[in-house]
Amino acid sequence: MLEIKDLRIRFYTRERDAVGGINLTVNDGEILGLVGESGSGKTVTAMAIGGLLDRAACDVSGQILLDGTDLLTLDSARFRKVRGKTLGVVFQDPSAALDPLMKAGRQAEEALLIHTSMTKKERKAAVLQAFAAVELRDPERVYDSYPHELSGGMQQRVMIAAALVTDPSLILLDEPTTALDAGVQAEILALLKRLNAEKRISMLLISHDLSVVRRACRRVAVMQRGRIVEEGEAEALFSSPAHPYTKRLLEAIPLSRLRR
Amino acid sequence: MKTVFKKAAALALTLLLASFLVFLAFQLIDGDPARTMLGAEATEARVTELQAELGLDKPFLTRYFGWLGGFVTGDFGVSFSSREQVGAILAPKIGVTVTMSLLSFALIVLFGVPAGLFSARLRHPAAVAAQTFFDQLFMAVPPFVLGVGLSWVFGILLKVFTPLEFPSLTADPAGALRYLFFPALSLAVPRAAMTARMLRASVREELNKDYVLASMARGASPRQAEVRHVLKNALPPTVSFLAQTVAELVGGGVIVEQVFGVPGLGGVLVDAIGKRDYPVACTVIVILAFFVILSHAAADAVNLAADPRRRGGEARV
Amino acid sequence: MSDPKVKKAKKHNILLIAGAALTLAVLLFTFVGAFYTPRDPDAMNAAEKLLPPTLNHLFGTDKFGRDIFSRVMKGTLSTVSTALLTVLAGGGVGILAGAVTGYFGGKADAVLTRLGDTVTAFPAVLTALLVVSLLGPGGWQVAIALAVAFIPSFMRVSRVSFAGQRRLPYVISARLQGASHAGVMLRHILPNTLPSLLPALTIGFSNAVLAEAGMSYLGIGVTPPDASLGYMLSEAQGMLALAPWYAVSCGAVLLAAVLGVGLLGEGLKDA
Amino acid sequence: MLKRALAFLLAALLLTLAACGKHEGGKEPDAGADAGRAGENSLVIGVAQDLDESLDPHYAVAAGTREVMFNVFEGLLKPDRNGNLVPAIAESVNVEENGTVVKITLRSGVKFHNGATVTMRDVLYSLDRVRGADGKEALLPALTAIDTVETPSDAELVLRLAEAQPELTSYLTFAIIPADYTEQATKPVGTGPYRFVERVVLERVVLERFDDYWGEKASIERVTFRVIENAEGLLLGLQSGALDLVNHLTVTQAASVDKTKFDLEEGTMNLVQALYLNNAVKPFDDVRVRQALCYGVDRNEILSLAFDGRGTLLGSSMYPAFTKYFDDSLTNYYTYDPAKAKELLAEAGYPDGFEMKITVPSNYQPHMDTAEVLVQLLGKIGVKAKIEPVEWSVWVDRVYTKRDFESTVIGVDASSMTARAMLERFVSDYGKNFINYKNDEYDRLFAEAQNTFDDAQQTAVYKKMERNLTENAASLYIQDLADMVAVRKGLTGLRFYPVYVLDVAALSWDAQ
Repeated sequence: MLEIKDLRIRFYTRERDAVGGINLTVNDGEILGLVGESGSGKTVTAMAIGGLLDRAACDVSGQILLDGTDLLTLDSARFRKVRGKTLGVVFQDPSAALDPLMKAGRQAEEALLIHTSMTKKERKAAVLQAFAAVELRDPERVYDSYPHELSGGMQQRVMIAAALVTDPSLILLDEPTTALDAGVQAEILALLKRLNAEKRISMLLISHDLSVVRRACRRVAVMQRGRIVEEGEAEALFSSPAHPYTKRLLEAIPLSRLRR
Repeated sequence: MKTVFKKAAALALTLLLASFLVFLAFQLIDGDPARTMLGAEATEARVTELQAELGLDKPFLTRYFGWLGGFVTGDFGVSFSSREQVGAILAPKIGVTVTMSLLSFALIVLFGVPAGLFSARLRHPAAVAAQTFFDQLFMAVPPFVLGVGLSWVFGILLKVFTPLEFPSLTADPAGALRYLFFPALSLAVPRAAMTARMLRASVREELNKDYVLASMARGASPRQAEVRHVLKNALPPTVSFLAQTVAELVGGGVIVEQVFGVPGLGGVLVDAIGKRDYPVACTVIVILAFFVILSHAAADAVNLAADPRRRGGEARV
Repeated sequence: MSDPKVKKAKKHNILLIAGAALTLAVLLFTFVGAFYTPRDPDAMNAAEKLLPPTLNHLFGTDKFGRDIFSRVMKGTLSTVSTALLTVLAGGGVGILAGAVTGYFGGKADAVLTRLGDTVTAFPAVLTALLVVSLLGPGGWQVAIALAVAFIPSFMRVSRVSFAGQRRLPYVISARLQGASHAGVMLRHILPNTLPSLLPALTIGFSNAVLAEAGMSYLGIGVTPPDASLGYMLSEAQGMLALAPWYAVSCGAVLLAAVLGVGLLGEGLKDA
Repeated sequence: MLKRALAFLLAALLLTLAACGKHEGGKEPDAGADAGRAGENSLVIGVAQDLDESLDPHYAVAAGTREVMFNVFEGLLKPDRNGNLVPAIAESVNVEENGTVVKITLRSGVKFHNGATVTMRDVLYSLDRVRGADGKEALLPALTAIDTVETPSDAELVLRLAEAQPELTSYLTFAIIPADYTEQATKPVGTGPYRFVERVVLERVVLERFDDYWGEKASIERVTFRVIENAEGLLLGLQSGALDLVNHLTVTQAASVDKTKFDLEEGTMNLVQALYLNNAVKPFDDVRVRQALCYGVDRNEILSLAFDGRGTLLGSSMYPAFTKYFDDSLTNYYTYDPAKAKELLAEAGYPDGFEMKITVPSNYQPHMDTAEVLVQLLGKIGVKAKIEPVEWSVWVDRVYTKRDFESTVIGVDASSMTARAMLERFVSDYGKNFINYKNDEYDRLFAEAQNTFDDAQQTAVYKKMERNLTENAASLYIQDLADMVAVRKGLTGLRFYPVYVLDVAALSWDAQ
């Protein structure tokens, strides 16, 4: 369960607030979509939640409560306890987010290595199980192969598995499908929905692409220039958008992709 | 396997080309070995007699292939000036030069790599500027100037070693290493700074890559992320730079050997060139060339092994 | 706006300023030296041998009683001009060769790289001796010898950037519009490779100055009574006990020249 | 942040220093080295050039090799400190029948370094080898004057000459070596006070005291000649304790030697340094131009500028230490007179001077310094000179042999203790007349000298030849260079010879 209360973030090198006081809640087992054009502050928000902001370069105020604990008050050591354990993150470009010189299996294990005292065999078993969960065919071969030997889709599945493996209470997905081509995109979104349904893991899906959010999320929040302009059930929002900005975003989607 | 064979053939071809160019160079430079050896007073008859003895009267190509034939079979011929087997003259000297170069290389890695890693983490602009200033400062010091300074400070004042009294490598290895430390250091300092600079640039580049963020997102501390992921990715460009440095070390050593009176290949080369002692000069140059090319090949091999992408054959680059 | 933390980002290119200032100082020192020196650099004076620095001899005097300051001015001129010539010649040919091998690849690439390896394996000392004995001693002869020795390093840099640029879309589209190979290379690729070539040129200059100093140490290619920084440095080294200021002054100017250009190169790269 | 970086580097440096320090235990610091060598009764001498070619005494021509091997080889006669030839392997040498017969009696019981005793067979073997009687080319052409060689007994040798040769005895210093011993080149054997131990090319030559030496035994047991080809290295070696003695230092180098540890001895190099002019090349084919240069250059300026006033001026091709033939009246034949110099130049058609090139071997610093000063001094009479430094091998090839030069600064020394060695060179048809000096009167005088058997008369003719060279300004004769020798305190017995030798046998460490 994630609650964001009046989150405000300002970078020293720019006058305008990157995030101008937003409130957002991701209930247990829910997939919330956060949508907005680039520069709307959605990625900064994600970085703030993940604690990956360079605190020396900006002012942060407000609260980010994950299962009741305010992440902003944690010092880096205690925040590290959270990251990868109760909070998983999946990045946009899987090929860049994977260390080219390290086998996929060992990277997926990393969270377990840091947060648990599992033996190497136990970790491998857990990862293979996660690989199966994300529908990777032949998990053993994927475990032993290098990132460049896997397709884009498989790489993203490895990333998702890496986030899943420690049973986090929330997974943060920053544009998870943008770098993938259309066909694979659909598979990954379907996978996310199935994982959410089966494992009741709440997810915050961040994207600039309304059609992606529409297909995967039950509730959606629209962000513009650091503020949330509209929030509500996906269906209602897409059929009768209230805020003019949301209307414009909807018109921008080519009709063909709007079909369910 | 095919690539290794192709690499070896290329290496041999370059060595051949280098040796031919050296022989040609000596053909063009003034100064006649026989006359230089016999000194100004020698009579014409004596000079021509010696020229015949040394085979200098034979045409250029026969001499070249004669020497090459000998070289390939390990017989480096006889030195014009001291009538000793070239192999015998060079044997003790190669050891000294190789030891000095390796010691220098170790110092470069010992100073360069940690400095590079440490400075990569510096964020504060003033620190970054200072770091670059020190790099440039160390890079701007010519080895022979540093050499003179070191031999005065550590040789004359602190008496850590006795300049110009080089203990033989075989008889007193510890003393020899202590002596060689200083020429090695004067060669190493500018190159260590270059290595640090090169490594810092590539570490910084890798630090900005997403996979570091991904690793931290899994709970790794910046230090852990760096050790586990960044180092391996940042090394390849530095390794090929280090290989090129080994090549420069072998060449650069010539001058530093003079400053410290180290009986290495450098001294022999300069003397042989002065005396137009072709067999010695050509052999030394080919040996130096061999080290240079070997270090390049070694670098490629290391990079290839370290990078699965290229090893797999489907080179994405 | 004057928020302290914001200003921090501006200080970053202090390198550029320091580098430019130092290089400018050295260039000024050299440029003035070409026309005016406080004393006649070659005038000897038996009464004023090996004097420490004083007001009328800022850097003291050498073993012939000549004013070291004036000689360092002239010396810097010859060292800087040799280094510049080396970088222009070596750089020019090197970049061109690199461009050809990078752009066309194939046989030209193999041959030229092979040649490049051979030249690197060839000790610069011998090239210098060869050139000097064929063309006589002197500054520009040393420059040619050093240029030959420097070609491979420039070639490597330009080859990498040309090979990299060759496949980029903007090159292909230019070709499609009928631009000739040479046209594409000159108008399109070269300007794009400048950022990576510039540091190579500045490093090349610093290395050329250091190499010239090394050559003079071995007494190659220098014709007294005019002298280069390197020659004076090697001469000063012999009198370290008697006249340490001689080595210090030459060393300082040499350091300033190399450091200045080095910092400039770094500053430009980050700018 | 920055402080930590500096601290780190400093720590690393100290760490390595400490590592070096640890090794220190074994050898006490340098001061010990001095006492060490005196204690071990050994000596290390720094030499600027490696002994090149073979060490075979009959082939070795380079002065540096002769200087060192003087301690290993001896001839029938041997030069002493004053330049006289004293009996060595020969007990006595008598010239009879006005110079056409030389009777030599051998000293008995002289031992070679390999333990064998010197026999007449060895003497004859050595004699035939140098006079070319063994079919090969004569190594000492002067000895071809010997017609027949007789050995009335094992200890007596009689040389009969076709015609009188007063200077023949001075050539009897050629080394006597064991007959049929083939390894002289790499493992020389002689009869001298020191035995050859080992040689490492470009590093060192080691000699050891020969205890069965027939004459007065040497004092120091082991002598190492360390080859240090770079001038700065020699000074560093002295300062660091690596070397005990270095000779042929230039004046500037001598000035920077540490006076608390070393004494500075001054001798002469026994050579004629001059600005040698190629008489076959314009404008030096005109005697007035050559004389103008002699008038126009103040040689005292050269000494004061480049040599701290040391060195002895000379006026012709003879060095002062050779007192028998040196004519001091020629030294200042040309007094410094720039006006007369300009006048002569105008007369010769060069009112505003001319350009000239001075080719100099770059490895001889004294000659390079002299050339640099000459450029300055010649400038005062409108002569624009440029220096062309060349490597030694190029100088020997291009200047000395092919005579492709305008002017050069070099020192000419005598390979044997004879006036002929210094004067024959300028006879017009002599092979080594590198300055192309052509003067009929000079050639006539030389022929006359060869035919005068009376020593005093011959000396007078030689002196006329010297005057001829001076009057015709064959070259701009400058000086015999000062030979500065740095000797570590406690080492005594250094003696200067009028020939290019370093007598190590006379050296000894004071009682500590």
